[in-house]
Amino acid sequence: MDLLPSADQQDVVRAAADFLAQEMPRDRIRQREAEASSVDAAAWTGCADLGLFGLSVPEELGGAGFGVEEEALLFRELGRHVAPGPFLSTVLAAQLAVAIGDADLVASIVAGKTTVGLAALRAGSTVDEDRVRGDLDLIDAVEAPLVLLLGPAGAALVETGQLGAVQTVPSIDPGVRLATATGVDAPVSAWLPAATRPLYLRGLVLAAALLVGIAEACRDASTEYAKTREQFGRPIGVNQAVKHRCADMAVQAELGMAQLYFAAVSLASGRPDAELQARTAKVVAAHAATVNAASNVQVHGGMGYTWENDAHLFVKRVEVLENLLGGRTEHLAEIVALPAPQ
Amino acid sequence: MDLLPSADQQDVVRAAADFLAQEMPRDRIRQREAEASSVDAAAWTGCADLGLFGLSVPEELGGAGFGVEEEALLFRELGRHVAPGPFLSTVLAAQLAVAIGDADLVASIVAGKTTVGLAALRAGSTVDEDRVRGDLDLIDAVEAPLVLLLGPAGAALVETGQLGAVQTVPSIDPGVRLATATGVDAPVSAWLPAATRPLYLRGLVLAAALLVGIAEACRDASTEYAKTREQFGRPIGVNQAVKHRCADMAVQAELGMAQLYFAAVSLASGRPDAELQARTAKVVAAHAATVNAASNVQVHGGMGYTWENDAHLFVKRVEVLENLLGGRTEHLAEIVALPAPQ
Amino acid sequence: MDLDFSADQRDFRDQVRTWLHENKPRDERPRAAAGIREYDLAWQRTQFEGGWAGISWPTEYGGRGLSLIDQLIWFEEYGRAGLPSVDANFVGLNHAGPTLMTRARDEQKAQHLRPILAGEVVWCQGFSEPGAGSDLASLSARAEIDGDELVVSGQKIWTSFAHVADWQELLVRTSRTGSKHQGITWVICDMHSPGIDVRPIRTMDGEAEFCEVFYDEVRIPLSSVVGDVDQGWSVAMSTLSFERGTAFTAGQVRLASTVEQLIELARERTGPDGRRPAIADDELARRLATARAEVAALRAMTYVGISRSARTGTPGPEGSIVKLYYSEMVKQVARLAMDILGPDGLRYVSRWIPGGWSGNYLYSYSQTIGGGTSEVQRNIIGDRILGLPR
Amino acid sequence: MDLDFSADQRDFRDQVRTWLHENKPRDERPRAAAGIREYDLAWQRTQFEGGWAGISWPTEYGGRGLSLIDQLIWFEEYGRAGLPSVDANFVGLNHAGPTLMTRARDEQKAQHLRPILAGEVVWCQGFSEPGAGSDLASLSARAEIDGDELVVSGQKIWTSFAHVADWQELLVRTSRTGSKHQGITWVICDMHSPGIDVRPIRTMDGEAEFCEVFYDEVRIPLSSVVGDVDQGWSVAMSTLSFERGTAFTAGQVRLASTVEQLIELARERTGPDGRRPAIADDELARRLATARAEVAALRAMTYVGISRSARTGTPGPEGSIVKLYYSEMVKQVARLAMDILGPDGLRYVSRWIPGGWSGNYLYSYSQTIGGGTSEVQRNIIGDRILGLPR
Repeated sequence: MDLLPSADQQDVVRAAADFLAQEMPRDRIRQREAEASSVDAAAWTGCADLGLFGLSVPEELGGAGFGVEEEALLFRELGRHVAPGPFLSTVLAAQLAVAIGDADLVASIVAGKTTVGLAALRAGSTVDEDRVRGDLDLIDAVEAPLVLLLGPAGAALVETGQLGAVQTVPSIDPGVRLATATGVDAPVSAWLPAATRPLYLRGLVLAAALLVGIAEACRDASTEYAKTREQFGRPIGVNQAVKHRCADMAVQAELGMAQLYFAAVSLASGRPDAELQARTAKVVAAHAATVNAASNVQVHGGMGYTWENDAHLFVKRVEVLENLLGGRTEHLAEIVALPAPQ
Repeated sequence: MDLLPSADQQDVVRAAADFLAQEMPRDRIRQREAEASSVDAAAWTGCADLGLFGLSVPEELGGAGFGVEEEALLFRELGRHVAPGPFLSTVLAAQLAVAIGDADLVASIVAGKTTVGLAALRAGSTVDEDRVRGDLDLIDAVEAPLVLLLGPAGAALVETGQLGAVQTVPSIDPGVRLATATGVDAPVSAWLPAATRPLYLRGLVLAAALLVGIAEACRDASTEYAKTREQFGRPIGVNQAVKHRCADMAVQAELGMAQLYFAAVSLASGRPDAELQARTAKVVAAHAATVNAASNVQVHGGMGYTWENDAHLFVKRVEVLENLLGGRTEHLAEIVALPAPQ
Repeated sequence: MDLDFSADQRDFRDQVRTWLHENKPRDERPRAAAGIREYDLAWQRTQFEGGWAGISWPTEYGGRGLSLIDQLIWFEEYGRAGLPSVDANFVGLNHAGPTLMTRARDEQKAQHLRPILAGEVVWCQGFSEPGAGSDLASLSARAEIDGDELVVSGQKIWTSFAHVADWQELLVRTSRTGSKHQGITWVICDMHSPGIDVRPIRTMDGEAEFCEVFYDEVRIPLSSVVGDVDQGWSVAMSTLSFERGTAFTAGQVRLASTVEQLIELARERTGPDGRRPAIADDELARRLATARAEVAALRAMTYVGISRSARTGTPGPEGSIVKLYYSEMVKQVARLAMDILGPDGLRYVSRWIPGGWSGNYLYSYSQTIGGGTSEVQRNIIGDRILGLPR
Repeated sequence: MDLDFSADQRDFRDQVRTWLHENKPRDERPRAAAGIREYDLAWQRTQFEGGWAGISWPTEYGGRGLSLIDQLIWFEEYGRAGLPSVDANFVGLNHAGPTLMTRARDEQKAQHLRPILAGEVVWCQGFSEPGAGSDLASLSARAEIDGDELVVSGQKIWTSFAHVADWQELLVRTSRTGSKHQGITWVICDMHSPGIDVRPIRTMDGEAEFCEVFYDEVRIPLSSVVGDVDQGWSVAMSTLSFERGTAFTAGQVRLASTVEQLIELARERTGPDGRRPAIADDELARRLATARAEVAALRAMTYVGISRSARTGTPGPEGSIVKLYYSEMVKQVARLAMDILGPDGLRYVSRWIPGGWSGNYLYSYSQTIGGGTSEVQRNIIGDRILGLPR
């Protein structure tokens, strides 16, 4: 038992972290605010070149052959950088394509040629192996040829062109593009039953990873500011109002990180309580990120409220992720109903 | 409009406050821990001599003729001193006796000769103008000849001797005596329909007053300790961890106090939203007292955890009062269902 | 201890309600600052002409000369009528006006007070600087005395409506000797002076309500100093105490109405389980009930504050309790709205538009920062109300 | 990043489980301190004789010489078996023992370590004083050197099991020159020495677990000093870091089992509406689910801590994160139990008795105070983990 990432695992994401810092700085979100897509093609291709979309695709299909643990580490970095773009749905779609043996689709995703957006079913809408029907929320899907749907019975890929009239929606998050499709009645182009591979749980773990990255980045940003910003002739971090807030942020980040690792390993190793661990990871990480993002604004004071500061980017991305793949109340209802953790 | 107590109103309770400080110090609770009754007869008689039980009884019936506002100020003092004894039920019983015109009972209560305990109905138990049936929780009732019941249809007085076998129960609060009576089928000796006089709402306001007194006493105790207790060569109150905690206690106490006044006046003047104001007073005061009592333990550190310190007396009385006349969830359910405040 | 309004006061309330109903602006409020200026000034002018401006201001400055309780009544009716917050007139009515009344010379009062009430001018504030936020006294915008003028260079920040303002209450450093609280001067700055450069700051909610103001050798007559040169700190402190006075009354009434709207929303919308209405969810229902209870208690606290001020004649440090509680509560209510909306909260809707819950949520982050952070308020409560050691 | 236990470790777990099942104490634990002493020592002796004492202690002191992971396994199985907390043996096993192993001279180790494991002696702690709580270094119990003895006078407080202890880890002031951190000496005190007076302190929950200890010219051989005279502060700091190490593992497992009991309780009991089971209440269900999630994450955090310690070899300041979170969570869970019980929570039931939720609630107040208050832990996290300025 060693729950911390190994040196090898850390190496896997080091290049990605450097690339993100260089090519996808958070400021890019502000710059691209008015563009149809939140992420530019060059950066997306760069990610493909680094192998990010195939990190956990088997080597024989052109991937790097790692598992959900390494992918979780990657997504933590993506979270830290509030990286724009449909990483989550694209990476999950690659897993779907692997599972159903569609090597062409795998290759296209891994190469960064096929991007996959996310679609969420509104209440009363349905998806099965044949068709999706009803109203959908689309996340970073407008420019993507495919959308991924994670329904209770399984995961589906649907061609975006089949969704009919797609209405873009002003988004709270300048790094995420939203749209809706109403009255959809579209064919499913690929289907993976939930029982075959727990794609949804994998999605929860990766969403948790994004949230953990945000919780950590907020802790770091506040700590840095508390060390350097002076008021009353001393760094504001000497004040317990600030110091203890940063300490609480450290607790939340550590907690989210630990549970993320536990859930990733649980999923990879097929522990019987993997579902409980994955849902718990999402809930704990979302709480950590929510609290830390809000604290980070407050620690930065007036600066934290400006558009120019990154603090609001964290707040907004947390809001998007909290509502992705089920919110707090949904997961808590399952957590209390599931058998006790092992 | 002047929501603060007038100089006259403050005078009314000044003598009571002095008496309580002198004759009912909080330490008396510890001393009487093993006694059947939490309050000694001499102190109770002293309260009667001061006219505390008849504060809001009409002058022609031997009272002082004040209203619920002055009574609320008195109960705030009782709360501050964590005064033991069935003040709440006794004072409400006097109001009941006034309402039904039982001058003898009024006189006996005002004189401190008849003490009235409180009884609460367990789920499934009932009370009407004839009988009380089922299981009861008894609060400071064992030594009292009568118990007061506040049911949805009205308020009843029942002779304690009619309740059958009464089982004493170890109490979390050394200043409150608990007991249960099961399988009760007893005659009601006096009955006041709820519609006639809102005795229950009056009870809520007085319970809120007790809680506000506790919230204030905790704020004061913590502030005093923060000024005098030294660690690291300075009073602990210089640390924001302590100072800001005390500040939050001040906010809670002010909030509880303000709403108490508002509710007392609403009830006295028959405002149409009096029920909402009274329930709100109980909820807000209980929250203030809960938070402040817990903070007060923490500010006092190890000392706050000792039996010798008063901090635990506040914590325990808050627990009793929170569960008296309906707890938080019950009042919140009504508050959201009632029409909006005026 | 009473909630009785006198016959005159009840009468006054009726008149206010009637007048507001008949005279409130009917056209939609513009969103650009220039438009807001004209809109807010026009509405202030209407109030002035109707005899309703400055309820508690002395009649010699064009006010009504009425009591704090009448002003409470005005704020309550104003809030209940759903009228726009004072915004462009805020600094003039709640900061500069009261400060000038208590601290300025007669000719300054004569020049400035009536135009504020009459809706002729917009005032803005020049207190905060990038390096002087919570630690306001460390401000460094400097002013040299040159003949009968101050020559100001430096920068201010968080100035609402700076780009459309006529006047500014400006704090500058006129001396660097002594403690940092000394050597500060409170001066009236003409915003049309040469050398002033205003740049909007875009904020978290995407709006640009605030500005940075840059001063490059801006010349201000010494006759515009309020109080004495180097003695501006105490003037500034009284300005801030007015801010924490009754200015929250209208906001508190608006917050109460926001809570009622939320309860309505929770009755109409499906809750997080996708089946029942949101209000059937025990947790949401209790949070809504708690909000209703807290907003009721906040109003009681406002009444207590006014009762106290009416007795003592001045706003005390208890204003910090109201400010702290109010601003934390605004945040909680905004958060509750997002939790009721669920994924629908991801759609950005400006807070200026009905149903703008998501914009309001983002805006709510400013509440515990602006006007003195919650941390500063807790310090004030600890130090000045509880007397804790510093 | 793995949760795999090796074949040996899985084997070890099976053995632990079997042994605990077969050998755990069957008779009820007494509640008086003297009885607890005998009970806890007997149980420790049983473990020692079975070869299960001191899983990660070196074999030379009678331990098993196994890894931190084996120790984790032991704590987990111990907690799952619902066995009593170490209580009377706590200071010996978790404070004094590890401190002696790393800081004591050989003859001190030889004399003291094996008896701790063997269940022959009870240790207690003498660090805190009435005037030195969070500010431990300001302690004033003084010791004069007289020949080859220290002569100790003063007072200590919060000493568990002082009245039944054999030995005490005692901090005394041997010098008043220099900073307050200098001049402190860590010494082994024989609790049977003349001049020691122990008085129980009754606490909030009505129990008397802690004592005050008074020293009137108590003579202790200089050979009992651990480390050097005047150099005891760094020894004390290592003692406290052991306390914040893996010592919470068993407590965390117990907390997890408490949460499961509460979920069971909420399924059986009627909820606050008097109709549905408590678990049908959305708010209570979510609080229970949150507790389950948090206790799972707490365990993950424990695993991370052990993984980190296994790599670095020493417990780091991260122990403060676990201690802070754990103790705040114990309070929350105790509160949740009271909210599920409603009026039934007013009945006092000792925490030593099954269903003793109300006693447990009162006891929970000690958790964020003892072993370093939550405020102290936040200072440590801010200063030592985040490197914030002091």
